[in-house]
Amino acid sequence: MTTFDVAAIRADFPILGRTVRDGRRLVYLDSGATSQKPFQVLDAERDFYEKHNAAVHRGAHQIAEEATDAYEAARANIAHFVGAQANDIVFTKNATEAINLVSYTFLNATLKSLRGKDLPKGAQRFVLAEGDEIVVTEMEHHANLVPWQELADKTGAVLRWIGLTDDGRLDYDSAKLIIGSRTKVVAFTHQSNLLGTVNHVAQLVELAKSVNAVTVLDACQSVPHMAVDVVDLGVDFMAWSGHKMLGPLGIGCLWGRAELLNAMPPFITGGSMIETVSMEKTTFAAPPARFEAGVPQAAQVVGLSAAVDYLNAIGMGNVAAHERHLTQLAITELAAIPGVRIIGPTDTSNRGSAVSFVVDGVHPHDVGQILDEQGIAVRVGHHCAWPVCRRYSVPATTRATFYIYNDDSEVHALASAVRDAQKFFGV
Amino acid sequence: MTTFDVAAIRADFPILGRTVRDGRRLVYLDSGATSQKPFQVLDAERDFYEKHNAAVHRGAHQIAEEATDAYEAARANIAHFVGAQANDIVFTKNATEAINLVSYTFLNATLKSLRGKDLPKGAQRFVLAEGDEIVVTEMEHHANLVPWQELADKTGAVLRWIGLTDDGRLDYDSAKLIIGSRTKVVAFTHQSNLLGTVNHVAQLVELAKSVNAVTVLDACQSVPHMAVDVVDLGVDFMAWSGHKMLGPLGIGCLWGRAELLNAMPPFITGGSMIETVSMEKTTFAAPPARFEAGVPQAAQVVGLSAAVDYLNAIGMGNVAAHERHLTQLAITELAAIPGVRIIGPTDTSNRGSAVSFVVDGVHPHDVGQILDEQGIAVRVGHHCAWPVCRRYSVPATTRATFYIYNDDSEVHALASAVRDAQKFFGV
Amino acid sequence: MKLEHMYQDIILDHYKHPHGKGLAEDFNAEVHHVNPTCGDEITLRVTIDPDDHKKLIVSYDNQGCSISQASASILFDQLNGKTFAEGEAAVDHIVAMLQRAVEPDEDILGDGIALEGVAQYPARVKCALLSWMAWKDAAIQALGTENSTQNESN
Amino acid sequence: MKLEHMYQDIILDHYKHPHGKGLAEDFNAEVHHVNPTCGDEITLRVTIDPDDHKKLIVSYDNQGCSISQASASILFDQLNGKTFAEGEAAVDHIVAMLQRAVEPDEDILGDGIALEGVAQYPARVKCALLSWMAWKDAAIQALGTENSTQNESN
Ligand SMILES: Cc1ncc(COP(=O)(O)O)c(C=O)c1O
Ligand SMILES: Cc1ncc(COP(=O)(O)O)c(C=O)c1O
Repeated sequence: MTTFDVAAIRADFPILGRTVRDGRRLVYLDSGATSQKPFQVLDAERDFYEKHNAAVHRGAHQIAEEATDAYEAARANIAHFVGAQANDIVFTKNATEAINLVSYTFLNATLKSLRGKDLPKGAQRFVLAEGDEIVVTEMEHHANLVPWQELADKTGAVLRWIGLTDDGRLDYDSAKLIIGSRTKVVAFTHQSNLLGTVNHVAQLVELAKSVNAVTVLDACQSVPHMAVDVVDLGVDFMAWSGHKMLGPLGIGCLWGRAELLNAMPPFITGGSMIETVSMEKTTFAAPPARFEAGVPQAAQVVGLSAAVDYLNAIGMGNVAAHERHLTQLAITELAAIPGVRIIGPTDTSNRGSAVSFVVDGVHPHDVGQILDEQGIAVRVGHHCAWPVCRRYSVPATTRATFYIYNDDSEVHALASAVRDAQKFFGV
Repeated sequence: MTTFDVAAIRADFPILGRTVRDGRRLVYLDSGATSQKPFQVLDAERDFYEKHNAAVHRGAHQIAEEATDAYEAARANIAHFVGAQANDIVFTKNATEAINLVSYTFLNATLKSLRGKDLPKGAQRFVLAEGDEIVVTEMEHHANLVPWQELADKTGAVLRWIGLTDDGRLDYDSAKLIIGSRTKVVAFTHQSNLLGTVNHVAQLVELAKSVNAVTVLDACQSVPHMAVDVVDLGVDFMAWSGHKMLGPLGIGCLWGRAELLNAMPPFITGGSMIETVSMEKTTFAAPPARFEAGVPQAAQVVGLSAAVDYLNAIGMGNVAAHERHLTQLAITELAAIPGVRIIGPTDTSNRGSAVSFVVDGVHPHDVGQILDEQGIAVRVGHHCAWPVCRRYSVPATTRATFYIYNDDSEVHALASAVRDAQKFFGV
Repeated sequence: MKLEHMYQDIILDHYKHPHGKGLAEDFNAEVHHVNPTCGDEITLRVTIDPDDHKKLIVSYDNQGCSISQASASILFDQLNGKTFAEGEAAVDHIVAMLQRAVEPDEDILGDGIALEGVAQYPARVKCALLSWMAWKDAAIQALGTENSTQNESN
Repeated sequence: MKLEHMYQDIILDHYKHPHGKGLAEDFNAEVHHVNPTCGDEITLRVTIDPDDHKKLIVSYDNQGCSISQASASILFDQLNGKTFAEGEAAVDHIVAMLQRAVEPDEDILGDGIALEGVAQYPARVKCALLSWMAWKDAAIQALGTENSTQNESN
């Protein structure tokens, strides 16, 4: 990896210069929860506020024009990053809202259709009947599970799910049995945030297409870590968060196929998403405006665009290769410790950089505490994927996740601290 | 106003140092759309990212602890600003989402109740029957109108509204006829963003209470401009946006009465709002977490808290007095121009600083353009309150809004530029 | 000064004395377009010339700012009685001009070349294009009705 | 070192050899509390002592980290067989201790004073309090059932 200079990258991240717990160097292995931000992103956001701050799409004066231009140029840049057209990207506050936007589309289309209210052409695609099926997987983050449970609860649709194999993969055989003629939507993650597993998107898309079901991809853990092209993937919707890819908090993205976005009734309603309004009746703007009610998060969008520039400069292929290297190292070092078990695939093919593990005799919370005392920030708990813990009969896991600013020494520190935890708890 | 030093305040706002349109000083009279940000707010946000950035409520390591503490301390500070308890404040991306959260509560409670699904105790309050009534006013921002139209469309409830008098006030006489035994919710604005009218909250609350209807106050244009105390107001819900009160974009607030928040099913669902999750069934956390799905906008919340500190240091009484002075001046100077008509109250009692007007023979868009050329940023159009334009038979208005960083010279500049517009268009 | 460049006398003249404003009774298609940010609106009708099916007759009514009104008046001058191909070429040209992608061509746009200054004010570009987009929408619909009528009569 | 202060031997000892773990068959109230961020959970039952209606018998089963498990074991030592007033005072005291609002009192908390070090780790305070909150919830419910039974038998 001649092109990959971790030290130079680290210098761009102010927080990595701080110490924790009485002067320890911060070893940040929690990018799966949220990434750190380079100064380029912080500068872009600040520059927007200091020079161009105005309500986007609501003003004709110069700074409103500038703010609107900055917002839309950022949209185009972010769209390009995932191989999309600008107008097919909708900004939300996070991936969670983006997924809810899709699940509520089904709810709203169903209710409006029942009452014979106006719906865009093609909205029938989103109308659910009692007994229609929603398919997810057992490895979903709560963000891609609970919205579908709720949709089922409110419409009489049935939630079904594709199970997992013992080695942490999707059970594709059972997927063929579960996705069927009543399936209206298949929602699944690109990469599991707990197991690290990268799913075979094409295979699920093919099954979904064969029954004309809508596909929703949770790309929270893929877009930040590998080159992603929505056209290649073939899904209908893709959701992800800016804060996990060096961008600011408070900004998420939904990409949707243009003809589907056009066919969708609105979700959150209010200003800037309308065409005409009277007390009696409102008509709605075209996408993406239709789904961006209220004054938008322009500064965050501009910041996310700077994050995209930052990642592009490194190259997503290099990002993925660097992470693969660290993941391999971490798996090797952790698996070598007696009493440590990895939850998730132990080979690095079709696998991302989330490495979850349990230590016999030491609860993950306690493992995390010992690591933290050494300045190593990992996440402990169920990682918002509680069903995965249940599936593998663990109450919780300790999880390390890697990103561009991590290096080999941090993996060594992790493994060494896990041994210390074993010593501390006498196991 | 000995305590009010506009020059000192202006020095805190980097953007006010810039020029527009070939070197003109920026005269920013569009704070009603979004306010500018002092460096104290920008510094607070940046400091969070540079020192404490982590996923709030999702980690046990030191920076996650710090991030969580910063987030919750900010919540307490913001709550205190409006006389509320911390746990009764829910963070959203903007006021629009906050209002939708309430309107979707009615939808979700109604649907779950119909299907006999689990609902929190007390949720019956939110269950609508065919023909139940939702009351709004004719002066609502689209954000407090369209969500209720949509709710009516999806539930069979009926939307009714309180009209306006010729002088830009609510027609309280008709309110008494409209709020009745079928009324389940009364949603109204504290201050009209187009007319400037400040409504008599107590009077509407009393009417709503007499029929046990839930009250929802849109406080977007009041919280930034005057001292607001939710307990005194007596409403059940209050929504506002951070970006109009010196805070960052991307952060809104919903305050709700504790017993109502407790009784509400969730709106957006996903991580961090759950209690337990299995594939079969999810239970939900207590408020406010129940309504904050996904990684929260901690940096924005911290920034908003700094904005609150900034406003507290000035004193909201002083803010209101300063604005009253500018509003009086603007109304006097504009009303003195032949061919200029103010849309909204012309006396400053129960009136905020939004001053809308039309110029005979010059379309508002053209007025705005001439003003912009002189560096004066105002908003033109229907201001997301289209029904108000219809009510007063104007296609649109030009609107100036004032805040703490505006001074008398800017009002003079406004009036003088309006005369120039008349000259330019030969009227 | 940029402002005078946008508000040329010829524009203000069209604004104050619009050409062809008023709706025809008969029409093949009617559209209603609005600019949601400012509320400008236009109702535009396209009638297929009974004597020459290739020609499209335009009528309209509108309200809005000087730019959107002047632009509609200019559109009337340029497109009334023209073919779809001619009109579409003009629409493409004005869009390109307002994106500063082509030099304005008076043969195609007539007085419309005076709208060039609008390109400096991105927020106003929508005003200038409102009527042209409406025309295109209506023209396509009108031709569609003709085709379906033909189909029906087949 | 702060960490050793939290993980005192006495805590680790309770963790490895918990007191009173296992659920009683009979009970007046059962609650199930979880810490949603990490998944720690406890099922706790409160039985009103048939011989002395003022005394509350505690039984529990749980899973979780050392702090939450040790804390439950300590709770058993301190509150099993105690009255509601005594138990509530202990709950108030441990909450206050973990907010650093009071000096720990061994008479009230017994081994629980060793949990003092948890106060330095805000994310762990919930672990330490999980069982105590569950006890309070269950105790109130148990007393409620007794009252309603009494009411019914009236
Ligand atoms: C009165 C009023 N209500 C609601 C809103 C919506 O606020 P936001 O766009 O921040 O959601 C605004 C401002 O746009 C407003 O002025
Ligand atoms: C796989 C996955 N899906 C969804 C989410 C939710 O993202 P957010 O909390 O930013 O909405 C996350 C991260 O929390 C995730 O890892």
